[in-house]
Amino acid sequence: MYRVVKIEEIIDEAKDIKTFKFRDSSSPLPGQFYMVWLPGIDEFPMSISHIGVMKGFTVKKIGAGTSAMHALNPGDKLWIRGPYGRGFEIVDGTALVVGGGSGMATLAPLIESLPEPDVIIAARTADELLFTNRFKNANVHLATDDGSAGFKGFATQLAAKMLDEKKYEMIYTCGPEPMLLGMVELARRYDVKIQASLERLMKCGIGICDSCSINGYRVCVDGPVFSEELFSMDELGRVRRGPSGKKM
Amino acid sequence: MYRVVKIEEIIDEAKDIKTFKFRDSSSPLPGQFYMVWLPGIDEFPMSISHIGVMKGFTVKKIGAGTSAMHALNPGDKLWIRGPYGRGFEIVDGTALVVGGGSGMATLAPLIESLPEPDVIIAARTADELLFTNRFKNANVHLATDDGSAGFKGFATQLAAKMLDEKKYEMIYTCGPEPMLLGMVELARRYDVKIQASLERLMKCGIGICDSCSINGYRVCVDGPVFSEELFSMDELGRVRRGPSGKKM
Amino acid sequence: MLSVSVNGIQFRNPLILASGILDESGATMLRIARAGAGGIVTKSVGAKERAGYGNPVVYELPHERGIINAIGLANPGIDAYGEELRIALQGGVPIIGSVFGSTAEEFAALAKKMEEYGVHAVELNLSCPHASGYGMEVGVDKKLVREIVSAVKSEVQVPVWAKLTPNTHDLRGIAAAAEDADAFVLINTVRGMAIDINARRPVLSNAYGGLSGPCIKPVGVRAVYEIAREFDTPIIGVGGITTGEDAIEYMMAGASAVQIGTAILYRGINAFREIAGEIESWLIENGIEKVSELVGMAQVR
Amino acid sequence: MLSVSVNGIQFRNPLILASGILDESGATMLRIARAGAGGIVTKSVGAKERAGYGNPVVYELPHERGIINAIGLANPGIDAYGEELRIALQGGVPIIGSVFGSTAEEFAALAKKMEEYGVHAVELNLSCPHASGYGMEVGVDKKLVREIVSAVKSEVQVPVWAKLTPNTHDLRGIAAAAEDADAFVLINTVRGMAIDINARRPVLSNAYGGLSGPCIKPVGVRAVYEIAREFDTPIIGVGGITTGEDAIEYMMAGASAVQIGTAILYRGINAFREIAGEIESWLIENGIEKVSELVGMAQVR
Ligand SMILES: Cc1cc2nc3c(=O)[nH]c(=O)nc-3n(C[C@H](O)[C@H](O)[C@H](O)COP(=O)(O)OP(=O)(O)OC[C@H]3O[C@@H](n4cnc5c(N)ncnc54)[C@H](O)[C@@H]3O)c2cc1C
Ligand SMILES: Cc1cc2nc3c(=O)[nH]c(=O)nc-3n(C[C@H](O)[C@H](O)[C@H](O)COP(=O)(O)OP(=O)(O)OC[C@H]3O[C@@H](n4cnc5c(N)ncnc54)[C@H](O)[C@@H]3O)c2cc1C
Ligand SMILES: Cc1cc2nc3c(=O)[nH]c(=O)nc-3n(C[C@H](O)[C@H](O)[C@H](O)COP(=O)(O)O)c2cc1C
Ligand SMILES: Cc1cc2nc3c(=O)[nH]c(=O)nc-3n(C[C@H](O)[C@H](O)[C@H](O)COP(=O)(O)O)c2cc1C
Ligand code: FES
Ligand code: FES
Repeated sequence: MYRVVKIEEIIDEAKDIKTFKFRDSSSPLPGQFYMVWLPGIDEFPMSISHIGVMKGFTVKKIGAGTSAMHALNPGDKLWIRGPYGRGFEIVDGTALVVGGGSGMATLAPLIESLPEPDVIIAARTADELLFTNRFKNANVHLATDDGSAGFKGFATQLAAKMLDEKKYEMIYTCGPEPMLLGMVELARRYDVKIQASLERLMKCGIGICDSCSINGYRVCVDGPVFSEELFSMDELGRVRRGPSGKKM
Repeated sequence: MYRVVKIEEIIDEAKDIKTFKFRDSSSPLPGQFYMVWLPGIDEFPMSISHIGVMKGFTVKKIGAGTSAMHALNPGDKLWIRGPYGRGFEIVDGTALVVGGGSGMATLAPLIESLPEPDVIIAARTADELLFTNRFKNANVHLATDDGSAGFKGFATQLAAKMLDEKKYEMIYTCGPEPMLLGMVELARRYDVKIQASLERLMKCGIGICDSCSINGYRVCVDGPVFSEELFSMDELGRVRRGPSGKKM
Repeated sequence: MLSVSVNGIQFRNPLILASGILDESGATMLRIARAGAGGIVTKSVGAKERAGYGNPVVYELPHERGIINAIGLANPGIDAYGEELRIALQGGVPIIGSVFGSTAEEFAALAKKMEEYGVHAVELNLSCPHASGYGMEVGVDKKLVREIVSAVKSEVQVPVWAKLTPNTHDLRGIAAAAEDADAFVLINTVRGMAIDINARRPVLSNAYGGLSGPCIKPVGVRAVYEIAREFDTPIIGVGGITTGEDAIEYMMAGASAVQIGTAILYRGINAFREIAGEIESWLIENGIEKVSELVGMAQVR
Repeated sequence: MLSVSVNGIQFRNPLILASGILDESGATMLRIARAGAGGIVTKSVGAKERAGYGNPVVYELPHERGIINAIGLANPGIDAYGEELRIALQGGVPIIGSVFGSTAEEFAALAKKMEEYGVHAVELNLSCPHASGYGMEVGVDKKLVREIVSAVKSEVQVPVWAKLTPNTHDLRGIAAAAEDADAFVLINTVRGMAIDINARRPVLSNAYGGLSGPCIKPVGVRAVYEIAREFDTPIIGVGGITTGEDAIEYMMAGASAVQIGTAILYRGINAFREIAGEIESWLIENGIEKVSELVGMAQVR
């Protein structure tokens, strides 16, 4: 059963990244996602990037599905089901939030729910940085691989520096798997708790098809946000499965 | 979906009539009925004769199904579904309740819900009279065709006498159809409102098979208690349908 | 806005009472017509009076999923049925006479009688899933189906509808065998059963029955979509239609009209009027002027 | 109390994971084994890697009625699957390797590979309702079914289970064609589809899919009851089992064990442990000592 929502506004956020605003009566938690169907084209998972009455998906153009979505206009419709999955668990104490690329879309409503988090917004280059001006309540640090804005280097390198300087209660992170793997290493090294939101190829979105699984955990239902489990996931950042289920 | 209830007590009420007591969490209204299934034997409709926590069916032995039920013992089980149908609507004012034969089973919980009704309990002969000692709140009059107890003659004859003497707000009745037809005539003649509970062959009990219909009304869903509709029912007391649906 | 025409018969709305539900007695059919049905299919009637199976004949699935029935083709026989039709026809909506038999001759004779009684079309029950010697036992024998349809066609002038079973792997083959029919009715019930574990036995006295209601909607929509792709014959969709959206779904799959049965259990006999209202609202919201524009709209070629 | 034996294979409880649900990767199967499943059937694996259909591949019916899926036999191919089985086998419960193909030789070769990988039995998918050239398209061709079963039987030592389709009017004939099998698995999904009326097109990218979950339980129970009356071959019941009572119903109809798929959507992977608990409670309340006493208990002769 899909709900049809109307796109009320489209915002250009960064290179190849747009936010689609719509109204919907569901009540997602930060870190949860929806399956978005474009009839006749494709269906794919999208994290909620704006919660509240006016909701939003922030979408990076990747392939056919997301390109078709980028071609939509206000007034066009989206078919959605969800919210699905386990979102972030908000815990008291100092928080370090590390987002890489479109991973910031997933983290944004979390950041707005935390009291005064330290946030790293990372991307390869300046024009791919997402939500640099969005957060009033956070200490935002930028990082780019090429140094075109903020810290020059990987998000993990900046994170290591900040972990050296301050004791954090929790790391929240979302982004490319190599970055996540790096953050899990840091969490282990600095003995900090961590929650990371993972992305895997999804077919059903409801926990029955096994296509999104990593080390026996279904990203769509057991995740997308994982915590303790991350330390034992030897497939993280190493093994992916294609649509056939074959390891790549 | 059937519920299984255990027979807690069996009471001999009159010739060929027994009450079966059981516990069940449903909340029937007076006049509603259940479908009672004896696995491997038959399923048939039964009015609720005792409401409250400890419920009861009061069953007259007629054919194979009711005979099998009469052969049961305390501790045996009944499979039931319901309550079904439209029960009696209790209205303020003086009430005349007329029950013939096992029709009293249907009327009993109604009588107990009325303030101080005049009640006629009728049967062919004394040992078929039902619930003669049950009602503390009612003015009970007996009638037997053979005069073996109370008024000698038909229930309708006694009712006519009482209607002559007193103005009633509502007649409630249940019993053989010729009697019901007679009561409807009386209601018309004395210009009194009437509610009558009908019995027809029932298959589904839930309003889809048409086997219980009388003049287009389904006894199982639109009834078994009818009021205004009675005056236009030209099949009442005249036409019955067998299991094939053929008029008899 | 809601009127449709099938084989030249005009229906004020596309919602027709399905065979076997509240259509044994003329008075009830009359009531359903007055309650807003666009048309009425009678109970399936045979050559002789038949009592059907003993109780229980119906099992209600929990959570409004549907019901399993094995009424067993109870019917008063064709001779007694004229009287019922005389009353039903007073409703002023098209009446389709459903018949069942086991030979082509039997079907033809029954159809002829129905035509004499004044029905607007006949429906051939080639699909009841729980009566031995009738229904789907007949309806999966392609040679016999061809004979029956052709015998009935040459016997009557009124349109002939063939009601087919979904309980087959060869629906197209069966539809092809029935290609002389003026319309296909899809679907009859899906063969199923229920066991009461406390009683340790099947619930229905006949053990097997036919599943109807919301549960079977995906099967019916599929059958309509599949057959609409391959045949130009009009299709009447049936199976699980409970809301206006369900009816629209069937029509978009390719149905020219629909039939409604089990929904009456959940919504009462006002189902027809309410569902018609739901369809109308949807059409208005979506700027569609005539319900017939929906027919086959969801077909992807 | 709950252990059962089918073809000499011991299962600690009669609840086996059905093919195609959470059984693509070895790690997930291992997790299901640890979550209490009595056994596990793998995803249906073919000779070559197959991506399956594009999204949407699953449509969830409202009110927990079930789902319609057209995954499209996505699988990594038999060569890559040994690695997954190596991990799955660590779970210590019997693993049944499901295979699909279009010829007897293909089935035999796949079954052989499965046996080499160490499975306890093989299951022949003769019943997937939405993959052209495979599944039920193969499984309704009685001659081919006979060839496949006999080719596989002469190729492997482990028991051979034949999974049959309910989408037929000739289940008995098909079962007879598969009579060399060591067990029948009944049923695969029921062919169905859903249309989104706002999108004005079928939801699944493949249009047609297979209906599973509570909706199809009456169809599965019927198939088991029907076949158990006519064959001595053990039966594995599957289709809509969501509670202990559902499992008991299937066993009373004649199933020696059952499989569970869609219930995981509603109850999570703890479904196995919970359902086992429900069966155990019922057995105790009803004074029955071994779950195997239920098999066929509701058969009325
Ligand atoms: C839980 C979850 C939440 C998500 N939230 C967001 C979000 O908020 N914003 C956003 O922009 N994206 C998000 N994504 C990713 C998004 O779903 C994919 O970008 C989208 O499916 C791509 O679809 P497509 O049809 O455009 O590309 P496709 O044609 O499907 O893919 C194009 C290429 O990208 C690869 N690819 C696709 N998806 C992934 C992936 N998840 N990981 C790695 N490679 C992939 C494919 O293998 C292919 O090579 C999320 C994914 C998940 C699982
Ligand atoms: C709404 C409703 C409530 C009822 N409540 C009660 C009740 O509280 N107590 C009670 O004792 N009975 C009640 N009955 C009647 C009861 O259902 C029948 O007596 C029972 O079905 C007979 O079943 P059997 O198998 O014993 O007889 P069968 O073998 O079914 O029938 C034996 C003979 O009686 C005839 N018969 C059966 N039922 C009826 C009937 N309803 N009217 C006329 N003839 C009939 C049959 O045609 C047959 O000739 C009620 C019926 C209805 C419709
Ligand atoms: C109680 C009952 C009796 C039925 N009797 C008949 C019948 O006599 N002839 C027939 O063709 N179909 C019969 N059917 C099938 C319906 O006409 C219809 O095809 C089926 O119920 C699916 O529609 P639904 O889900 O709207 O009920 C019967 C169905 C039910 C529920
Ligand atoms: C998503 C999904 C994928 C399936 N894939 C397969 C498969 O590959 N092979 C197979 O034999 N059956 C497959 N099935 C059918 C199931 O094994 C099972 O027969 C059916 O779902 C009915 O059981 P259930 O109602 O418990 O799910 C699949 C079912 C689902 C829901
Ligand atoms: S997407 Fe199917 S199990 Fe997660
Ligand atoms: S008993 Fe079936 S309609 Fe009343």
